[in-house]
Amino acid sequence: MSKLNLDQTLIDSSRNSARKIVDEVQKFIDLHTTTATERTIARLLGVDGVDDIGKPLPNVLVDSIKEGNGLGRGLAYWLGNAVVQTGDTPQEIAEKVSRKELDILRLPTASEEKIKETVTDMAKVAVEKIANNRKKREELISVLGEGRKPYLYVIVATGNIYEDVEQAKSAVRQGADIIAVIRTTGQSLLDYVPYGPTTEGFGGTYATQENFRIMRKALDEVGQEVGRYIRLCNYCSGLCMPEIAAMGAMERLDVMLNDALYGILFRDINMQRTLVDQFFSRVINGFAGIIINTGEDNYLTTADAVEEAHTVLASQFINEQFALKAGIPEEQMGLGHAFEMNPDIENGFLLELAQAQMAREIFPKAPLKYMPPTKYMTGNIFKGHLQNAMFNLVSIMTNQGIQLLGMLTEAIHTPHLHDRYLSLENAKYIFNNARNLGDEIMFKEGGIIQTRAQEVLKKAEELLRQIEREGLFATIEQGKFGGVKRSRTGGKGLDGVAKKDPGYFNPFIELMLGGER
Amino acid sequence: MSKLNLDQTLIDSSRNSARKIVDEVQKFIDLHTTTATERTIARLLGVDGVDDIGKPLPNVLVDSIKEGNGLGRGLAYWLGNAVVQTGDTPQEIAEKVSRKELDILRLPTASEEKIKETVTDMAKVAVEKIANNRKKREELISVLGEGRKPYLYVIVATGNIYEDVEQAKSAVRQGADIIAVIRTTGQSLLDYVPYGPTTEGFGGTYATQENFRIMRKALDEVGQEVGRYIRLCNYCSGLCMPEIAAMGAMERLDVMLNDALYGILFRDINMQRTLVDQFFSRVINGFAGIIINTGEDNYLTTADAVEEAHTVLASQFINEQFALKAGIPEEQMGLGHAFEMNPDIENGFLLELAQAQMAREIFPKAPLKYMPPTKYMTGNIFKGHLQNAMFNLVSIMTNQGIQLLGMLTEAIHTPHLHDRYLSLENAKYIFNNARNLGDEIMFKEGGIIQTRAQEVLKKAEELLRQIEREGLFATIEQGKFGGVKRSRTGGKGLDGVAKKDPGYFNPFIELMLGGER
Amino acid sequence: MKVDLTKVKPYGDTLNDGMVQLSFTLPVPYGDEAIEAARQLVRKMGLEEPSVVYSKDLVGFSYFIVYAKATQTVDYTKIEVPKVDVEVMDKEQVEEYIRENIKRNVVIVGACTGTDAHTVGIDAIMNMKGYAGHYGLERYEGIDAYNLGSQVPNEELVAKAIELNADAILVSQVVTQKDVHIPNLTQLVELLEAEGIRDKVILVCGGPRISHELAKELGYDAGFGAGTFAEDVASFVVTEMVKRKLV
Amino acid sequence: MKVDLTKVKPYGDTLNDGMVQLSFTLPVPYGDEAIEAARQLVRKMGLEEPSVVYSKDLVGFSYFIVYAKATQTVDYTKIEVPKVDVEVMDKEQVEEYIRENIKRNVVIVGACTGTDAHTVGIDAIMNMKGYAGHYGLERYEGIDAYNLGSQVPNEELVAKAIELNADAILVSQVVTQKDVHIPNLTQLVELLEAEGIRDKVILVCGGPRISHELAKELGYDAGFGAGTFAEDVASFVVTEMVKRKLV
Ligand code: B12
Ligand code: B12
Ligand SMILES: Cc1ncc(COP(=O)(O)O)c(C=O)c1O
Ligand SMILES: Cc1ncc(COP(=O)(O)O)c(C=O)c1O
Repeated sequence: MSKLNLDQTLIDSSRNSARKIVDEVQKFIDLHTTTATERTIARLLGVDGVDDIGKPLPNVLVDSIKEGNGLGRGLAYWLGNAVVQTGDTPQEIAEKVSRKELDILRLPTASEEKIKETVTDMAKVAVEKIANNRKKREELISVLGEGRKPYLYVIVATGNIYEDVEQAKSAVRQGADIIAVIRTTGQSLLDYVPYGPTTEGFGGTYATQENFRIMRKALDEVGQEVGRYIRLCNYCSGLCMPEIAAMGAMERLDVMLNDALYGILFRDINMQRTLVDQFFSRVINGFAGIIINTGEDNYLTTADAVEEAHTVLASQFINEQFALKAGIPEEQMGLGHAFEMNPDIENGFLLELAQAQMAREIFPKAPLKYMPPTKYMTGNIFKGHLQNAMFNLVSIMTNQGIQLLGMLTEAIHTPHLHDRYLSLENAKYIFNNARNLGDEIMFKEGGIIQTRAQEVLKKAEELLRQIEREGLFATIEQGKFGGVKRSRTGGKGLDGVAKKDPGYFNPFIELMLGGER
Repeated sequence: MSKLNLDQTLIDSSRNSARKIVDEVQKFIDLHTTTATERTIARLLGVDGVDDIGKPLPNVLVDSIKEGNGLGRGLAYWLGNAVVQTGDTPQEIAEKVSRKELDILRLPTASEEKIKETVTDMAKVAVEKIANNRKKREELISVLGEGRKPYLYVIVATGNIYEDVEQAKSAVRQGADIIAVIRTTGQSLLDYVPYGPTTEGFGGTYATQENFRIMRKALDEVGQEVGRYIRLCNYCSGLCMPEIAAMGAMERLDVMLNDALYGILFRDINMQRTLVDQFFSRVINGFAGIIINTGEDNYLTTADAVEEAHTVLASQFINEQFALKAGIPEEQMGLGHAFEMNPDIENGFLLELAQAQMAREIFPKAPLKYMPPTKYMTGNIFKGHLQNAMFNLVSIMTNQGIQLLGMLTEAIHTPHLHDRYLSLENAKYIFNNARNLGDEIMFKEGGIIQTRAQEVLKKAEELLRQIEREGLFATIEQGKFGGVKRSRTGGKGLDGVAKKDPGYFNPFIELMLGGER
Repeated sequence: MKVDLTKVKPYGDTLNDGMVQLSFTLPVPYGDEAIEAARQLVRKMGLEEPSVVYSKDLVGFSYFIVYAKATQTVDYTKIEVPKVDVEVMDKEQVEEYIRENIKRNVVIVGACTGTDAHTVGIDAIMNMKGYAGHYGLERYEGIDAYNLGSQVPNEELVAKAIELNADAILVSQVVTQKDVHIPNLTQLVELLEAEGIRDKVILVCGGPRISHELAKELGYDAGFGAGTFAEDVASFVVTEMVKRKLV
Repeated sequence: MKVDLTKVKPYGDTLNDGMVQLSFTLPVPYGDEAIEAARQLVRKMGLEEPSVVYSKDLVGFSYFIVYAKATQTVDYTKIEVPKVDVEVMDKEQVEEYIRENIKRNVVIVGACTGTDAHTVGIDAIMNMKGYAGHYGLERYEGIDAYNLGSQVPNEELVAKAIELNADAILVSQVVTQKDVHIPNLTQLVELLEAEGIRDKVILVCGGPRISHELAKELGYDAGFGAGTFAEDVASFVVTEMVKRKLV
């Protein structure tokens, strides 16, 4: 039952436009691959570690293929052939390549069939492992149980994985359901994934497979202690989007920040690169049962939350369609939005309520990810604590899925240990004290709340129809999202994009999606 | 339009019972006077100052009458006669009495008519002055304007009137509409009103006429500065209830804590004394245009807010009837209630909402006085700030009249200067950001909120019918309010109660109420 | 992350970063100078890198929220806290203890004294109903509990204790503004000494700002703070009676 | 109530009561000893009568909220704050100043440097739209403003400044975690010196944790913090150009 009296035909039309927009882009994606995509395949096939100057072996391998102009055929082909020819494991081959003992582009070539068969057999092992992780998660949840929705999500960001662990455990004991390890400033622009445990990040901790493992273990332990499955979250974005997805799938992460457009808009990553990368990353996330969190909230850190609310909704529709394309079910779509209005707006709370309820009604099965106030947070920690409380109230009134807890020190520093405690206390108090408020109230017909939601939907529908006409690339070039303009050939990472050759293959798409692309 | 679907017949029946309860008590009141009442008459007739041991002259005068067993005739008679006989002013007479130069019980007696005429002429001067204060207030409000409702009410409580002034001015500049000067611990049990400016109170500042004057002046000044009429509040309760009313009326106070039962329950003042005293105090407050604040909130500091909510409502009905008896219009009835539920209660917010909305609907014209959480406030100032925010939210959703702002340090100390600023900021944020939320929402038919309100009303109605049967005195003896039991002849101040003689008269009742009692 | 317990420092997000949050008002006009004054003050407290993250003009006064790094450390291994030294028994155990060791009813008189009218605390300890599910002393078999209520003058309390031949006196003090509780609590001890009965009673005080340490300083046998239950007090009183041979 | 401005102390509710609120976490297990450790720490800061009004077990860590009385005082009359020393003009006045005193277009290059991706601050100063109703430098007649955006390496910024023959360089730094901005800001000065153009440009930095004092220390001509508008920077740049004869 809609509380907002939304016009279903506008919703259908929006979704329809979004589907067409994404269909267009997918045609482009299907014709291309990227260095990151190929490195991901290497990782999934078992390549790990670094060479003697610390360069990750997946990079060594893919760079050597790229330099030899073999990228278009895909790593799976070259590595598969090398395995057939040498009888070595992918890891051994990568090590040999790194020691310059082997040039995999110059080996004799086996039949395509043989190569495919060999690679697919190896790929199945990886896929099996990921499927087992998914089962393991389901098992643990059924044994331990999990937090009530909205899940309480907090970040750790000390830069040191071992400090992160302490802080995460403390947060879980205070009630956290999801721990996100924020990445160090600038990692998203690295065109490789650092290796091993790390203790030196700025404003966040390096995302490495070892760090994933360390935190996963800690959360499993503390989850046992508190009798609740604790979800681990990281960032599947930047120049290594699909690689991180693979690492996360292998280490049983549960949630990934993963947006089709975020890298383009907020990290100035080339749009072709990001769009291709996001596809494979989402295929992996989807298969691994990982909830993705999209980044619409970020728009409102640069654009105005009242004026530009419809761009958030439009982007949610687009992210939804990209996700469906990559096999992500609605239940894993943590579509993002945020409580980012100027707190001085008269009746701003009503507008926020309208937006949150609208998202809830339009994406009924999605575990919506709701972001706290950040832009209008100040050094006034007392006022900030209140802004967070109002945010928590909107969430419980509109039944959000994942509550990214606001910290009262948002404008000052990444959270101190007790900031997290205070935030958890805030959310628990409001959620419990107003638990069924949403069930108890109706909104006035034609009132401020209903009118606002209807207007935002209408504008989003218009925007989507316009994008459908002009295409997604052109829309971004015009700065329609977050007020940020990006050109089709600008930004970082374009040199990592390649047209697929006719013989290109990526075994994981078929295995994970159950259908070739 | 009722949002709660309250049963109007229950409301009518409650009000009816309350009227009958109060009618019964009023019969008792009309037959009695008290030392405090007579001292009040002395003050209104112009007696002020202290003797050489610091005893206030109104006390000197009334004590001398009481010792001579003349109390039953009333001070007006004796003093009036003395004026007629000596030609002195009341003040001169009081001074002579204090110097033992005159025994006013032993003067020759003039005719009753002559005395009454003389006294009434003098009384008219006082009444005129009070009427002028009332006009002055109305003028200032019409020139300066006033804060939007709910009025923002904060306390000052340094013990030092000059520090109080600084803090009050600062609070007004941060947005306060009402400044209440809390009284020092224990003043309510003094059977006299201290004299002059004071700087040594504990947890509050002495209520003296000079302190009233000092603060009134400061608030008038700062009110000019901020362009808003600032209301001044004090405590019209304790053993000097009507005297303080008179002082407040003369110094243009605007709001007075003034409850028919508070002194009995929370200060163990004898019930006969308080009930007689409250009548005259209310006649004065009513005439002076002063908003009274009743003290139902206090019940919930000793009794449970969920279990005993109906006693709050029952008491509001009783206070309403006592107020009507004393000529106080609904627009001056700041009936009290409070946000005092344990914050850990699931859906506690819904219950608070129900209670506040119910009070609003049952007393539609009253500027309801809403009290903040106090009992469940702890040293956790961050959590406390949130509790206050939820309280503010209920208030703006239910259109309360006077918002007594909660302080985040409630459990620790009387407010620091910036505590008040933080509270004002809290209220202003919530009120503005959710300004019309109340207009926008309806409550579910038969939901938690409606059901709760209906239940509380039903229980209050039953209690009132029971009190009607048993009488108010007996009800208090049984501990039905706030869980506090008081006996009819126990407590402080009974020796100040006297039966009126046939010739008794109090000129002010007629002048202020427009009808003899 | 290995904590050196002999040199403990505040922890923000890194071991020994020393991070502390402060807030306060200075009675100076608002402006850059006021902000600098706040920083200087915090530096004088021995805190480094004071960062005024928020400041507000309170007109004639200036309010600040500051983060800074403490340089001081505390030796946690050397800390000893004076505690009420008694094994806390539950209601049944106290009753049994009285039956076995005292063999008569224990008389306890309690009050909230002076001008203090906060009864909820002393009621929580003494009344039948108790507090947070813990019954009060009135319900204890073997205890005769007399709760005199609030605003009881010390003289009246002492008179009542003598009249009832009390074994223990419980005093509650909640209002502590300007340390008003200190002279009031002190005067009670003096009165009891003057009456020559200080040694014959167990003298206990309590309230949200009362610590055992403070109570001892003031000449009480024990002090109880926030979150006390009847059994804490009862256990102390009955064990102390036996210890001091007041049975 | 007369404040002695040479001896200013925090004000709670009474002049010179010294009241300060603190909160912090200690990495010690929760309990009475932890609370005492908190009190001792606060005493070591020179604060008296520390009162732990709230404490919370964070399991292995303990959190405290404390009130205490500062004993230190600050001499407010002696405080001098380094300030950007310029009369702030509004947009029209700046434009007129350029016309009259510089007589050519002023070239300003800006960026958010290093790994810092926070563009909102530098955009607020430079972009057409500006911030809170104050137009940005791009809209100023007589100013050619080039905003390079975020995550700009210092090398690239310097190259661009040389290429455009910039009169002023504006740098924004928002991420200050672990003082990451200090080496980044320092390196830019070094690069400009190495290129021999440090004297030829007005070098300005800004960001929410930047003060003029810090900027001067690091070798900048000025630093701007929270709440800066384009006209503040523009006024400084154009007056400084004239002062340093860079017109
Ligand atoms: C309820 C209340 C009232 C009620 C009291 C009703 C009543 N019959 O008790 C009313 C509304 C009447 C009231 C009035 C005043 N109050 Co009052 N009140 C409170 C409040 C909200 C709660 C206190 C409470 O009931 N706590 C619950 C009980 C269970 O806790 P407790 O008292 O700490 O008791 C526990 C322990 O301390 C211990 N304990 C306590 N006593 C004893 C004794 C013994 C022997 C033992 C073993 C243990 C023990 O065991 C108890 C159970 O665990 C507090 C604020 C707060 N949230 O704390 C303010 C507060 C205590 N009040 C305060 C003040 C100033 C007043 C007034 C003086 C204000 C005024 N000037 O008018 C008045 C006057 C009262 C007077 N003459 O004393 C201040 C005190 C400030 C200070 N530190 O000095 C407070 C902190 C509020 C504030 N911020 O201003 N108050
Ligand atoms: C918006 C925002 C983002 C957006 C940025 C979008 C964008 N395009 O700018 C997004 C979401 C992308 C983001 C990401 C991150 N952020 Co951020 N972000 C913020 C936020 C919410 C607001 C900043 C803002 O826009 N303020 C508004 C502007 C107008 O104010 P301002 O920057 O202070 O600018 C004014 C003045 O300082 C001055 N000024 C600024 N620059 C200059 C330059 C000159 C020359 C002059 C004269 C003046 C001047 O004038 C401006 C106008 O008055 C703050 C929290 C907060 N509420 O402050 C966190 C915050 C700044 N972010 C933070 C962090 C850590 C990050 C991340 C590094 C987290 C991570 N590890 O992933 C990432 C990565 C970004 C990166 N690589 O740098 C931290 C920084 C902590 C610290 N002190 O180091 C903060 C404080 C949040 C937090 N508590 O963690 N962030
Ligand atoms: C979708 C998404 N990806 C990634 C990030 C993190 O940024 P970075 O790419 O710098 O790690 C965010 C920021 O919050 C985000 O919303
Ligand atoms: C109606 C009423 N009168 C008086 C008071 C103040 O108490 P006292 O009588 O101690 O001044 C209160 C307490 O809040 C009150 O509610």
